[in-house]
Amino acid sequence: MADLAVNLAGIRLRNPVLAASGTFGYGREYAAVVPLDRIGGIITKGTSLEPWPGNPPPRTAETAAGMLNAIGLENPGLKHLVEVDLPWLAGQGATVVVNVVGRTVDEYAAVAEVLDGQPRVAGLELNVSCPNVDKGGMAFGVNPESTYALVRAVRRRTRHPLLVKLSPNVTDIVRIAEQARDAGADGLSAVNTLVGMAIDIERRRPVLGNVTGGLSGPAIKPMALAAVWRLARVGLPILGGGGISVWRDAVEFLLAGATAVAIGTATFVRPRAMLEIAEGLEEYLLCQGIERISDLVGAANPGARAG
Amino acid sequence: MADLAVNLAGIRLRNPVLAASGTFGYGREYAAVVPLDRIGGIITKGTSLEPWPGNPPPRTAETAAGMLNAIGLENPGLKHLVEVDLPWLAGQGATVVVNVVGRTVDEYAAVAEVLDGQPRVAGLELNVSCPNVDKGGMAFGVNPESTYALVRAVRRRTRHPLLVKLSPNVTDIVRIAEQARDAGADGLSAVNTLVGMAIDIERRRPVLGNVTGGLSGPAIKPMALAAVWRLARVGLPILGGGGISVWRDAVEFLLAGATAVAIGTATFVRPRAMLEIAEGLEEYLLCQGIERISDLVGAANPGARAG
Amino acid sequence: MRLEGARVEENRLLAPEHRRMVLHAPDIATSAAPGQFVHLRVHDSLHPLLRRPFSVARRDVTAGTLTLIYRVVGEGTARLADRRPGDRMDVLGPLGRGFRMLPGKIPLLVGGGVGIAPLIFLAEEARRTGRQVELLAGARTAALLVGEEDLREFGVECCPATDDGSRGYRGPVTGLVAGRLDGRAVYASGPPAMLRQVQLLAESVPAQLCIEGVMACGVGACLGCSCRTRDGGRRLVCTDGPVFDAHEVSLDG
Amino acid sequence: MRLEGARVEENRLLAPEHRRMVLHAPDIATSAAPGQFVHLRVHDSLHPLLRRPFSVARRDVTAGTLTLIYRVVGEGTARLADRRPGDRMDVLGPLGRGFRMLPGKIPLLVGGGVGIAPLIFLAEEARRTGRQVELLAGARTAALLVGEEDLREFGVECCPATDDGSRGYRGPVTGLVAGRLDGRAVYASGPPAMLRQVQLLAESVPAQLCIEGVMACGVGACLGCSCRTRDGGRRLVCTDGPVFDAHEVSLDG
Ligand SMILES: Cc1cc2nc3c(=O)[nH]c(=O)nc-3n(C[C@H](O)[C@H](O)[C@H](O)COP(=O)(O)OP(=O)(O)OC[C@H]3O[C@@H](n4cnc5c(N)ncnc54)[C@H](O)[C@@H]3O)c2cc1C
Ligand SMILES: Cc1cc2nc3c(=O)[nH]c(=O)nc-3n(C[C@H](O)[C@H](O)[C@H](O)COP(=O)(O)OP(=O)(O)OC[C@H]3O[C@@H](n4cnc5c(N)ncnc54)[C@H](O)[C@@H]3O)c2cc1C
Ligand SMILES: Cc1cc2nc3c(=O)[nH]c(=O)nc-3n(C[C@H](O)[C@H](O)[C@H](O)COP(=O)(O)O)c2cc1C
Ligand SMILES: Cc1cc2nc3c(=O)[nH]c(=O)nc-3n(C[C@H](O)[C@H](O)[C@H](O)COP(=O)(O)O)c2cc1C
Ligand code: FES
Ligand code: FES
Repeated sequence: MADLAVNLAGIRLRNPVLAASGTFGYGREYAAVVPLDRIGGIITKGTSLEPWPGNPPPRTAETAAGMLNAIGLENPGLKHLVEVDLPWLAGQGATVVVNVVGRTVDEYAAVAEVLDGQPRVAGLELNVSCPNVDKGGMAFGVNPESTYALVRAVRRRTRHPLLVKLSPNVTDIVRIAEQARDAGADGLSAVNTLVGMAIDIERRRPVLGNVTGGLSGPAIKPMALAAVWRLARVGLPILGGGGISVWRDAVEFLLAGATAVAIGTATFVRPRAMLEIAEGLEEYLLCQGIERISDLVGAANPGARAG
Repeated sequence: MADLAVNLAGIRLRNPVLAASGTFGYGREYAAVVPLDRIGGIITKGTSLEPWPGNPPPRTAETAAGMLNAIGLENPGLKHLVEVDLPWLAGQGATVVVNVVGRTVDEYAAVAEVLDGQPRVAGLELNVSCPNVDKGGMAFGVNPESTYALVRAVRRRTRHPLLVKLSPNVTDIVRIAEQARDAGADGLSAVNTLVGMAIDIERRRPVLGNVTGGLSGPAIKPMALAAVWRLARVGLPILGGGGISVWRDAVEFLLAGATAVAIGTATFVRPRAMLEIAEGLEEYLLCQGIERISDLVGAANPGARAG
Repeated sequence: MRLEGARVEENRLLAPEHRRMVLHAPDIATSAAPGQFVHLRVHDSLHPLLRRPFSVARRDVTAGTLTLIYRVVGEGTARLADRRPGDRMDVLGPLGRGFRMLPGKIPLLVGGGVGIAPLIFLAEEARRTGRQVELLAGARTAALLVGEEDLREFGVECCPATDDGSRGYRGPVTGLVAGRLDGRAVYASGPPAMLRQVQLLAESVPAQLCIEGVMACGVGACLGCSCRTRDGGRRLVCTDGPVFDAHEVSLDG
Repeated sequence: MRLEGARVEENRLLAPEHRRMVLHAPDIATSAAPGQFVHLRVHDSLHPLLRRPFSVARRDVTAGTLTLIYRVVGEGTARLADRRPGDRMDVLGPLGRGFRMLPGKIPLLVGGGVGIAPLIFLAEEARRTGRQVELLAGARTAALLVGEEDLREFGVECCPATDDGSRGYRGPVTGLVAGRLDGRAVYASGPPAMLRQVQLLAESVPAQLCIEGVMACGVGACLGCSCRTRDGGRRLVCTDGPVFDAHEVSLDG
């Protein structure tokens, strides 16, 4: 048996395949076809202090090998997470990372603080990269200074392993990542969606209610992989993702320097994609005679620094 | 007959469909299947003062609904363009825009100066956005100050209509575009390729000789369209492109605010794509009872300013 | 909810651009209810990427089959039309909340175009439980009145309306609704314009609408298929619907 | 160079993973020469996106057909394998620079695997012009020695080599080359390792190699298929090749 277990920035995972935030609800939706104790972990939908209503419809649109979404971080709020979802997820044996969002530094910090007392949370993923909200989200993550300030504020309130989820919509992602590192992040999550749009030529208006949205799916894999490749030099462990669809894609991210991978859009296409990818990785290790999956991390990337 | 003619920043085009730089050689390669006097115009391969050798192979790789290229601006140099290609292109009745590259401001400016005396050139496209060379290219175009300095230097040496080709690999493309405008550009070309990569998991190394490359093709259309949408407020006419494959895609770019469109990767897939797109646009105008294609420009975009 | 590797048993042209597909998917067939849908991976390729939702038009528990009736409108349905008997297709379902048959009211089913699909299933279930059923079916032209063949199998005749008058009432099917509401409960499925009209006409009687929405996941995980309620709230088409009470849902989005 | 909407006339399995396709494309068939290739759009979809290059294995000017022999290795060739007689396919060709048959030398053709395809065309042309031809063909195992059927039609027997010894010489086909070079001109096509070996062995005689490269445009427009020459220069596989003089091209890239 090959060993698929990894330690991602202090989060122990039975395998390196996680459900990406916002694509797996709070685990219940797909539970009938994806046993939660068979995947590495689940990253919850972006969770804010109070419930958020999200953006007007239409919220998704298909594009070539990808999809746009502008959900706008609709979520039932922290209280619901703590009282309803976390207990249920614990009962399923799921490893839970909470994706945290806010409009202000204080809101982010408040969520982190409440979750700090929660043993059912394995780690936090700070979403500084959602392109679909006016305040918060990407507005923080495209600027080195505000990234630093936000990560620092959250770091002070939590002892949980802290991942910072980065936006690819920047000139220099490494610079943002370094700020996150210097402010105390334990790991990086790369990447969130790319800003894109579609226009309905019959109605002559944007397809999405929010005008622009975030592109995910196979179309963005080359950009996401290049981001992980560059981030490997920052020296923090990386949760890589963006367009991963089959196990071979996952291996590319590991070789580039990711310790684990997040799977989003592929789940919509093939609900069991995460299970298939974990199985594919295991078979690959066996075939190649590699004992531990962690031996692959950064193996193609001379610039990778041990995370 | 619907009127497809447009004036793009002072360049008169018989229709708004141009061959994107680097995807149509110098026109000869596809001439047997694409008559050069039937497309709006051809933008040449990036041309430098002296011949450039380009990057080591492999130089291209296919991805989901896209392709990576890292040609590295191989080109036979300005002299060859002037002595061999321009006369031939003139004989074909082609409208020619020269894509200009350099390692330094002086190199760019020198190319512009030589071409200034060339009546066979209809305009220049300043490539400040090639992701595949160490010096020049994108290194200029991701920085507002260096964009300004470069455009200004070139502007001084040329009376030709001057388009600046922008990189989507930036945090704020509008800011770069405003610098180009303030430095005297007549129009914007948006966008060049997105930085991406692929890894060969058998050999455990990047597929491309240059490690990273530029992604083009349908995969990038959402990002390119969002860039054009945002750039429409800058007030310069826009040559839009990135992932256009069929006439409906072209209409999306026009509605977002582009005056004309550039077609690249689609030509590799369907060599007659540009002709099909021009025909599709004409039929669309007829069906919709629109007299001039220019009436579509920005029609879906309340933020668009007349170029 | 199951994920089944279904076998295509039939995929034939019913009318121009309209096809009927029978899938062997016993688990889903057994558990499906009228108004529910399946989410299909039309092809094993990256294009089109996402699944496509289709109402269950019939099911046969004994044979373990599901029937879909679909219109070819784009890339996804074109690919679906290519599938041949014997091909395998990945089916997720049954999904969503279907029709709630109200006791004590005669069901009046109103279908527009291919929207008739879920009403066939509903009509069959109603007959099976010994109810009377009225079904009004609209289409652009007579040739596009699909589903009658199926309906006849269990003895339901539909009352047709065509835009061009080539069969039955000339005009929108909603033109047939007004005089028929008394003592009825309305169950409607069709294009948004038709549903809006039904919503207006049926203010005084119970009515349920099967609506469409753009879907990515189909299971409530992506929050993409959100629609508005009349009181300003939000519902998910895929899990709160696709069948909603007419007074609940807003159709102007 | 033409762009033809070709009709598939045949697409059958020759051996495990190996197929033979006949396309009706009269303009391209008429103008093709041995060693040239066609660039095919394997499917009308966005995936896979790019065309795929295949050597012309035979042509019939009278019937207006082209024959390809191909191995299914990935998504593109899998899609090609799906095409049925009667389907239309978009073909660009003929492309590239083919073999230059040298006068006064007996042609020694060396093929590895599916690389034999262009050599069949070359052998047929050689026979048509009354030349003697020797053809060495290598494969992993006997079942994968494709093309003999075609060769026999015009009376060429190949001398086989298999890695597992299941037919002919046991070992790489290049093991048959060494003793046969005298007075010969070598024309080789096959995997890179084989071509490198031929390059070494045939230093003293004229030799031409048909090489492969990753191609986007196939016509010299994208500069993507650049390969190195021994003197440090660059050539395009699609227009300067795919057939190069063995002493000119470097194969270590
Ligand atoms: C719950 C549910 C049940 C459905 N049941 C059926 C059914 O039983 N039979 C059936 O034929 N269809 C049904 N549909 C619609 C069907 O899912 C779409 O027609 C299909 O997804 C279109 O895919 P495509 O790739 O062919 O078209 P696309 O390429 O996605 O779109 C092509 C064109 O069709 C339009 N279009 C896309 N989706 C819809 C839609 N949902 N309604 C109307 N126009 C659309 C687009 O605007 C576009 O102009 C159902 C949809 C939902 C949400
Ligand atoms: C001038 C020329 C002539 C050719 N003639 C023939 C021919 O007559 N018959 C034939 O079967 N093939 C021929 N090929 C190779 C053929 O083009 C490729 O096998 C095909 O493009 C693979 O497409 P795919 O989508 O199936 O594989 P991909 O998904 O693109 O690749 C699948 C796997 O195959 C490998 N692969 C891809 N391309 C090649 C290649 N060119 N050579 C070897 N391995 C490759 C990849 O590395 C990958 O591991 C020729 C190539 C060129 C350049
Ligand atoms: C419908 C949808 C909703 C998403 N919601 C969130 C979110 O709430 N928080 C977040 O950090 N990322 C969110 N994402 C981004 C994904 O977590 C992931 O980073 C992105 O989709 C790229 O991965 P993929 O290509 O595998 O989908 C969302 C993506 C999609 C498609
Ligand atoms: C093979 C290749 C070579 C290219 N060379 C150049 C170049 O020399 N100069 C330039 O400005 N853009 C170059 N580009 C970018 C294209 O002009 C175009 O901006 C990009 O491909 C996006 O458009 P598309 O998706 O329609 O291909 C090149 C693109 C490709 C695919
Ligand atoms: S389609 Fe994903 S929530 Fe409804
Ligand atoms: S494949 Fe484009 S130049 Fe050869």
